[in-house]
Amino acid sequence: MTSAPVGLSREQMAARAARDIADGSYVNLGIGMPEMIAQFIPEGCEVILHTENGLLGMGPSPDDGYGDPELINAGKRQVTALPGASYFHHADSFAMIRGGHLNLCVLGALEVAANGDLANWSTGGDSIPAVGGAMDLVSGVKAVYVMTSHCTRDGTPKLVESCTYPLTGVGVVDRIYTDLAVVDIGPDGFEVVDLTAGVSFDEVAALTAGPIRDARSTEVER
Amino acid sequence: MTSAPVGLSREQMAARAARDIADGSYVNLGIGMPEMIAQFIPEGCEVILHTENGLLGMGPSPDDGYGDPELINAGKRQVTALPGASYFHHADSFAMIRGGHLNLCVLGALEVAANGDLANWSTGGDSIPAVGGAMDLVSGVKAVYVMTSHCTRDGTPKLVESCTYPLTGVGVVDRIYTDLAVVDIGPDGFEVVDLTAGVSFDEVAALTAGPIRDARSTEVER
Amino acid sequence: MIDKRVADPEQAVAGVADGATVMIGGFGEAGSPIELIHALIDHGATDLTVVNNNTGSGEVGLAALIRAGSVAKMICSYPRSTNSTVFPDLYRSGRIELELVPQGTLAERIRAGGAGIPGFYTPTAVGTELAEGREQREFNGRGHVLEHALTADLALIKARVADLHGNLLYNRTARNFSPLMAMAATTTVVQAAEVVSPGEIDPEAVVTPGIFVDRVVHVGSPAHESDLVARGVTYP
Amino acid sequence: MIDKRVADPEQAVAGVADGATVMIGGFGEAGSPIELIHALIDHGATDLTVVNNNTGSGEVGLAALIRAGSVAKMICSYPRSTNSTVFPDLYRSGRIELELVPQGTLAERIRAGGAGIPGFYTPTAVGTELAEGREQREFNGRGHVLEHALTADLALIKARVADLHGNLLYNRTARNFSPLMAMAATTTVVQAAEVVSPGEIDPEAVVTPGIFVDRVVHVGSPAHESDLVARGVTYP
Repeated sequence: MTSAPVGLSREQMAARAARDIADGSYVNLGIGMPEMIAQFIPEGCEVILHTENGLLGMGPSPDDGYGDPELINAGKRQVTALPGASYFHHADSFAMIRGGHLNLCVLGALEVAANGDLANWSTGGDSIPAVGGAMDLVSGVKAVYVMTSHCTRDGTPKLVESCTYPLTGVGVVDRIYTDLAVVDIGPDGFEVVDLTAGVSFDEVAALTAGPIRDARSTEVER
Repeated sequence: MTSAPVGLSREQMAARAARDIADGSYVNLGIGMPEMIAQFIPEGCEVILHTENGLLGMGPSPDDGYGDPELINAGKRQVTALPGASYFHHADSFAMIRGGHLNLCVLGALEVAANGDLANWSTGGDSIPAVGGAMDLVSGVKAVYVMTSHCTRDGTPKLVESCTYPLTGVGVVDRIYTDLAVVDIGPDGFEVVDLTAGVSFDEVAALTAGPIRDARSTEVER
Repeated sequence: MIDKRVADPEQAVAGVADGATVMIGGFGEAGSPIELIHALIDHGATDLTVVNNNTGSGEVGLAALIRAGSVAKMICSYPRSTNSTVFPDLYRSGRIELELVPQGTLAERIRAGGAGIPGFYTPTAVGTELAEGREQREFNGRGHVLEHALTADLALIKARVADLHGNLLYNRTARNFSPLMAMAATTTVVQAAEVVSPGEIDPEAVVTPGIFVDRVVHVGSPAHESDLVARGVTYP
Repeated sequence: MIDKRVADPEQAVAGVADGATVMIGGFGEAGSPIELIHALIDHGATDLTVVNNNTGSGEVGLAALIRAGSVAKMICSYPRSTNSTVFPDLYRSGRIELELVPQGTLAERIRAGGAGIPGFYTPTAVGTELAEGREQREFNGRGHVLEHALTADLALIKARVADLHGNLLYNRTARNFSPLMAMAATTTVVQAAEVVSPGEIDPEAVVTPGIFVDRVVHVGSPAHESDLVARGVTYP
């Protein structure tokens, strides 16, 4: 086995994903790595962040000493509210999600299958099952992006033929941002639409456990 | 046919019904005669009026020149809002109704059947059908009272064996206030629980077209 | 910078197609977006399905839209009002269709449409002719009717205050169906008496979050339907 | 005069029976009515079914209620948190039941309970193990799960401001499930940091109308769960 190619850092992945978010979008960023995208929204692009616990217009963490333990995000971290923000209850918040009003959500993943199935809520086995809003998000939001390392720490591919972990949603993923590539879900499986500098398609394909093709030529120039 | 007994005026009927409304009740009063009940709530009894177009804490008509054409009741008449009022949208308003949060509604009637069926929204035939919130109210509010003349203008009973007009709800009416009597719906039909002064049970029974019994002796003294 | 303003009511209703479903806020005249409705008449779209609690009064606003022949079908709870002759005349002569829905069911169907709930069960109307032939089911020993969500291509909404993000405040009982319709339409258009910058509306008090709003047009002194009717105004 | 105040948290939770279903507002610590929960522990009711998004943290508030052995079953979306060991320990040893519900479905089921809607269809969870064995149905060519309303005997809610009628304002994201739970419970009990006279809350800004509230207790300086946990406090 050859050594794994050197991919993007978490920050670089977040910055790469941030580049693709359209100005004026309403976006929900999952707990953990996806949250970092907020720091990399380009100048001149205004994105309104939704947190499912009842806030549109979420801003960054408060300065030390200025937080309110009752102004938090879905990860229960203290945040702020930007001008133009609104608070609402959970039924309204999930009406936004389920009703298709959010343009985009970005979530983490345990596995993504070649047909867009996502597993990200349960490793099965003995862990306490906890689903939160993940199933609502993937079934309701217009575009579902995943941000994840291409492989687990031990080198096992996370882009797979079909998921082995319990599903969060069936055929829901539109695009995956990994440290190695940007991968769309196409009719025939994974489609690489962008590669990290210094990484080849063949290297990505070798670390992907499902049907994958190079779709870079069909991508519109940026 | 003997001459009809002399019954209560509309104002007297409203005052009679008002006597039975418990302090602190949340009440919806139907368009027309039931609305008049608001004027007769006894001193020391505080009743919070709901209007299904989105207001709790409805007050009386505004003084001339102080009305707002966007502060109206379900009958589209200008009203006021009392201290402690709240505005809400139609889904929340009918959640109050359907969810059983209102203690009482008082509605008009074309006919009430001995089993509590109510007909009050359509005379059938050529008229433009219009139902408004009547079916929601009778299916959701905890207690449904009817306020109506005992007979139509031509002397036809409105308390009947079974309704001939299209139904608003099945078995929904709890009590009827007429110009002649207060009539509950019991397991075996109409039960007279109070009579207008000078009116006899037999007179009421003669003007009622369904099973009726005198239940005054079983009523708790006031 | 997010700025959902458009220049005038004409631009606010641009793009509506023949055959569209249009939700129009208001209960009677409270919350009726008359200037937007008049712009829709001028636009000329036909064969519309219109959702509103009523059918308008006089010959302005919703009644004028119906009189103009733009409306193939009304979905409403109470198509009769004082000073309302336009709809009754067309209905009696079979030139307009009516879907009569109990008011609370209408509100809930619109909310469901906005919330991604395709169907729900309600006890309202069970045993009446409005439930005849409808799918029914018992819950807790009581009959319920299956009701389906309502969605629309366009919603026309009247607000008291909007900010540039589309966050809305309403005026008293003018709120009624509007927050629900804003959720249920593909394109939600708002006429607001006052338009302010983001941050000027208390985030705790926002009634309709801007995510549900696509276009905002400033109509500083909106007409009141009852005034127009009293003055005998007809539109156009 | 309508005045829904009671003297203290003990009176606020009086009357709750063993085996009751109790909805408790809050998402994590935001909106958690700690003083009411502690009063419920003191009350001693057992065999409770508790509805909350989470299962508490440390050994105060909801976690303390669970640790006290009062809770037979949790209905929630996310029974794991930082500093949460009480529920996991009981769950692993089979001494507490868990009904896991997707967060949006949980919210909608509570709203449905309050709105008199016994069942509704949602696309959430279709194709996952949380939908296994559940009744499903297609709408618009897409699968949906039938979900049932949730109601409760008691709701414990934390508000920023209440008036004597029970009209409520919340604090930022402390709102979360509370307005829904207030609708869905037979008896809704509110602890409010500030209690004012009717008319002092703008009727346009009321979040929970007083009709949904039964008892109000003034808790002027409510504890924050994270503070208590950081200080190692346990209750009782």
